[in-house]
Amino acid sequence: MPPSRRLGFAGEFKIMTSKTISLNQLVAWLNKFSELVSAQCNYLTDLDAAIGDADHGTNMVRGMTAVMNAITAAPPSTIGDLFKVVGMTLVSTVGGASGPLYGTFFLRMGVTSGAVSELNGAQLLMALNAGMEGVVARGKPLANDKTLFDALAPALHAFAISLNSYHSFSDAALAAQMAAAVGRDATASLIARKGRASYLGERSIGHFDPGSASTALLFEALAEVLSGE
Amino acid sequence: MPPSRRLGFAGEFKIMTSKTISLNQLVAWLNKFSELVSAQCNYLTDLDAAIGDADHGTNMVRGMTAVMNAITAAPPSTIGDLFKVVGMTLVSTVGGASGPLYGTFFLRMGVTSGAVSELNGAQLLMALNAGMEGVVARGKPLANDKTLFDALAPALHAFAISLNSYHSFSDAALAAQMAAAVGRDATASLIARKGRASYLGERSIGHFDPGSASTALLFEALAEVLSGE
Amino acid sequence: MKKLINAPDNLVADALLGLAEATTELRIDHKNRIIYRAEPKQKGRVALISGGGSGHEPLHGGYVGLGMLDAACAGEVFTSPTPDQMLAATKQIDTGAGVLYIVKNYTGDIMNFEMAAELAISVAGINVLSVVTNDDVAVQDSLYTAGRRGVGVTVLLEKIVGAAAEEGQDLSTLSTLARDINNNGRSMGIALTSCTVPAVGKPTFDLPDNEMEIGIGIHGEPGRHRLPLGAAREIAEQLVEPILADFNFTSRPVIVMLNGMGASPLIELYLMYGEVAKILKRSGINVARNLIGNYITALDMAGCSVTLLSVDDQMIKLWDAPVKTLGLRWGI
Amino acid sequence: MKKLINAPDNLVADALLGLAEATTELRIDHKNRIIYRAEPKQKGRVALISGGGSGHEPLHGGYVGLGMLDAACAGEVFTSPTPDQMLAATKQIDTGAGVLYIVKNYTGDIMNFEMAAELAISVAGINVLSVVTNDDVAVQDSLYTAGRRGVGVTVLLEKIVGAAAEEGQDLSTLSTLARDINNNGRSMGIALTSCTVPAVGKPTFDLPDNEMEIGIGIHGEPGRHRLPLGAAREIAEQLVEPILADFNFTSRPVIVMLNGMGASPLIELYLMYGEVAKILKRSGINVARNLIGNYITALDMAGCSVTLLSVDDQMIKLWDAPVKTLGLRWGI
Ligand SMILES: Nc1ncnc2c1ncn2[C@@H]1O[C@H](COP(=O)(O)OP(=O)(O)O)[C@@H](O)[C@H]1O
Ligand SMILES: Nc1ncnc2c1ncn2[C@@H]1O[C@H](COP(=O)(O)OP(=O)(O)O)[C@@H](O)[C@H]1O
Ligand SMILES: [Mg+2]
Ligand SMILES: [Mg+2]
Ligand SMILES: [Mg+2]
Ligand SMILES: [Mg+2]
Repeated sequence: MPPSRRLGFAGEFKIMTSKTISLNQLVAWLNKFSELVSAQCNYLTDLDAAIGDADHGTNMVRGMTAVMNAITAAPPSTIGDLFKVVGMTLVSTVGGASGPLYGTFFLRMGVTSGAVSELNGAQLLMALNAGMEGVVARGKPLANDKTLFDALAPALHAFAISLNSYHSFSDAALAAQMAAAVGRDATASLIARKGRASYLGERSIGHFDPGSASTALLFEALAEVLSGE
Repeated sequence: MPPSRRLGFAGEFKIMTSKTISLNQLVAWLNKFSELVSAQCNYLTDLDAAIGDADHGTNMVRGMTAVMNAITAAPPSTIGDLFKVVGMTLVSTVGGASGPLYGTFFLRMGVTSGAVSELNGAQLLMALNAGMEGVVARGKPLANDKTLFDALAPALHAFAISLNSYHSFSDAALAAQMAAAVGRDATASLIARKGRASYLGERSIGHFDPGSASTALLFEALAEVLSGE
Repeated sequence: MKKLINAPDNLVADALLGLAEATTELRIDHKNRIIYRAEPKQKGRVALISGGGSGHEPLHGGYVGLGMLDAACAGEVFTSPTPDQMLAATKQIDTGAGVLYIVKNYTGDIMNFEMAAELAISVAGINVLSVVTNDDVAVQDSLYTAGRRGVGVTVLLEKIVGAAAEEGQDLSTLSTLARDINNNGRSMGIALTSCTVPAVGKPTFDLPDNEMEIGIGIHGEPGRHRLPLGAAREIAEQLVEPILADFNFTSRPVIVMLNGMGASPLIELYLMYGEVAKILKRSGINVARNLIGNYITALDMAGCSVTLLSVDDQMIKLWDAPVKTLGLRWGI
Repeated sequence: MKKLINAPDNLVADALLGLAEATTELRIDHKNRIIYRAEPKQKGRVALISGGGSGHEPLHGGYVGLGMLDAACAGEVFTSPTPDQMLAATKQIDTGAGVLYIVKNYTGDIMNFEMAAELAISVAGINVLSVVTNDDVAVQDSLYTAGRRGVGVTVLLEKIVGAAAEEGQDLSTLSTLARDINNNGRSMGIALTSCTVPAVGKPTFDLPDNEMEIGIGIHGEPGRHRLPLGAAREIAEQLVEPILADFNFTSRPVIVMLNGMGASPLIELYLMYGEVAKILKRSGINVARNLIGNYITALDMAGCSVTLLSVDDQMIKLWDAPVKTLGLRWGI
């Protein structure tokens, strides 16, 4: 497995740094993500029922509802704070595998973003990559282990390549959304090697990984919020 | 409640004493009864499921199978012994309400019959009456309590009246069979006042009493074995 | 029907084989289906026998042991054992001080224990007294019915009277204590599903997905009526209110049993206990002790029952006394 | 879905309220969903924390008390608790001698306990070691999977290591003992029905009336394969054979647990124990102790599991030591 596949895009950043994404847009992203997991809670849980323990939807909804409550009650003033609150809230309210994974993802994004109120393309990509490195540190997923990493890694890869080709945020997010969806779909033919689904061995084949499906929603939310940027 | 209803026919016996029923015929009766409860096990249990605990069929089959095994293994040489073995076997193998009731019924029949190898009509009737008195002593059923007594009492009453009118064994048994069946059917409209069904109060209405149904089979068996006598 | 059994007809025999393997503290007469203490009670102490249909485990076999029963007679599923069994057990365990029969109020149990007692007294010359439990408030008590069913109080009675027997109290004192306990206890149960009697192979009653059966006993008998399936707090009302309407539990402390019917998981029983405790608190009832779990069951029925027993200091002391059985154990 | 609950989302909170009412020997932090001993362990003794998703009752809350755990963290149904909970519990109960985490091998549990341990060590300066149980032979153990699930051995480990902690053994000795126990234990389970996760409202998997699922865990995960519903003696083979194929249990005595999954009545568990005992006897395995009942469950799943633990004299001694929890009690 080439390193670039493992950690998204690890090449040099030649992408435009003029256009930025604001704190408010990032809040809108999280809000959209929260809406999507709520709307698709049963779908996520049904995927988990097939090869896991039937709680991925409720886990994500519980977490993202808490996140939105937290940042509504005390709106963070920097992007670093925003992502740290998101990460800490997910860690504290989700539990299971997805709590530490999504939690660490956002915590690392927060640390990398720092006390700023906007991120340019390069900065956003670096934050996302740091988040993914956190996921890898926590869960040790490899490509094709049939986990959320199989949606996350291609999404970041596509996002990076697109931004790197001087595409718009909007186009890059769309590329990421599509790559995540393709990655999610590709999990169906895999044997799970991490998480609960791995207990099933061959019987896990033919089912989508629930975490990859929620990750696809994360990039669907990003694409929606950035559309037109 | 008139005493004649309570204890069957208590009048004077003017009936013919010339014709008799043999030990072998009584064994055939028991054998037929055993066949009938086996064939109708589910029916009896279903009746018990509706207003009791769903075991009357299995109870009666267990008991009568043990009875037939016992009298086949060591054929009793007198009618008294036959009925005592039947009663003791039922008491020892059935349990529940029907064990002591049917058990006492046959034990008392055995004591009353004595060490004989045949019974005339008057003797058979006396034995049956003694059996019913045993049931009354054990379970204290009153008429219309919705128990097996509601089939037993009219059956004995009809048997006595028929024999008393110089009818044949065959006709008398047929009368008893019909009276038992009518008694059983009449239990459907009663509120149970004895046994498990009494817990249901009004909800017991509309269901046949399972014990009255097995008692109806007892007289069906008698009528079948005596047909032509 | 999905059960961990070999064949319906062998369920009781096979379960007794398992019980025999489970512990060296019990001795099982497989032929007569009697469960004894491996180490009999010391001479001169009154012995306690109970029994009944199988399917209520751990009742009664799981309550044989130090501080509770001396013997339990197992009938077929939901069918009273036969007089032969009780008679054999009586002869085996009497140490000369007499035997107390603990009988749940069902026509079959009453008649079979009665026949056994007649034979024990007349044929074997053993001093036998019987106490009948009839604590189920779901059943109308009247001269014109078989009366109330014996349910949860049976467990509490076996514990308390068992401890008193261990202390050396005599037969008539024990029988008075037992009657006193029965008079001061009340129970009520509900079912979410019917049980399935193995020999029948299908549920005893059909209960739609959105209904519960109120006032069930422990034999899959239909209850007194049906209600739409309620929240736990409503179910708790349905259980506790009829009990409080029937007996005044405010004057003395109570022992509460929140009993599962066999297929309700412990997490639900904990939760139900919380709801019941709330009602008791609000009603000014002081809970001295409690039991939460599957203590008197109805095969694979989902549901629960509540038993309240009004107790005095003496009963609490006996309750706290050491007990060592498969079903209840503490202090030893 | 027929359950004794108020609302699916309140199940865990409400069950903890019930648990709080059930006994004065536990203290419950409802906000953090932590169950503590009311009377903390004496100073200088290592404290034991476990926890996991709810729905396995009495695991883990029912094993808090003298001779077993010091605290249990309850997650949502089938969802690992969060690091905050473990961290709060760790700070609360450490007496200076350090804390041992007992973690079942699930990715979620591993990661959440790991985060808690990182924080406890770095932020609170508390000495924490973790032991992971992974005894489920139904799961293939390989570098390319999450490894075997932690199931029944967890109960036996909490008992034995709990007793050792009570004796005053130090953290590293306890963690070695715990690892030793885990290495010497194996489990296998089957389901007759799926459980229903309350928030989902329908069974996790469909299982036809004539089939059973072999190799299930405790979360309603589908097992490894299905077979036609068998007789108890065949089910016992399905449970015991894979265990014996995986580990040699003939060299030392064993502790056997015949565990119900939540909705299987005790009479069936007694029966299954008899079948399992037969196979063990035939295989030359010497049973030193046993447990039969619902000890580590999967909500309302019908089915059972078998756990074998190969023990030495020291472990048996610790097993026999007094324990006073809701789920296990003896010697006190
Ligand atoms: N080691 C791992 N690395 C990365 N992702 C993982 C790992 N283990 C599990 N996951 C992801 O977590 C998802 C399951 O999340 P969830 O159902 O919420 O937690 P749990 O499995 O504890 O019930 C899986 O679908 C998978 O995508
Ligand atoms: N007190 C009684 N007197 C006469 N018959 C009775 C009495 N109680 C019950 N029965 C009869 O017994 C039958 C039930 O028998 P069975 O189902 O075998 O025993 P159980 O009720 O113990 O399960 C009832 O249908 C009824 O006819
Ligand atoms: Mg899950
Ligand atoms: Mg019956
Ligand atoms: Mg019965
Ligand atoms: Mg989970």
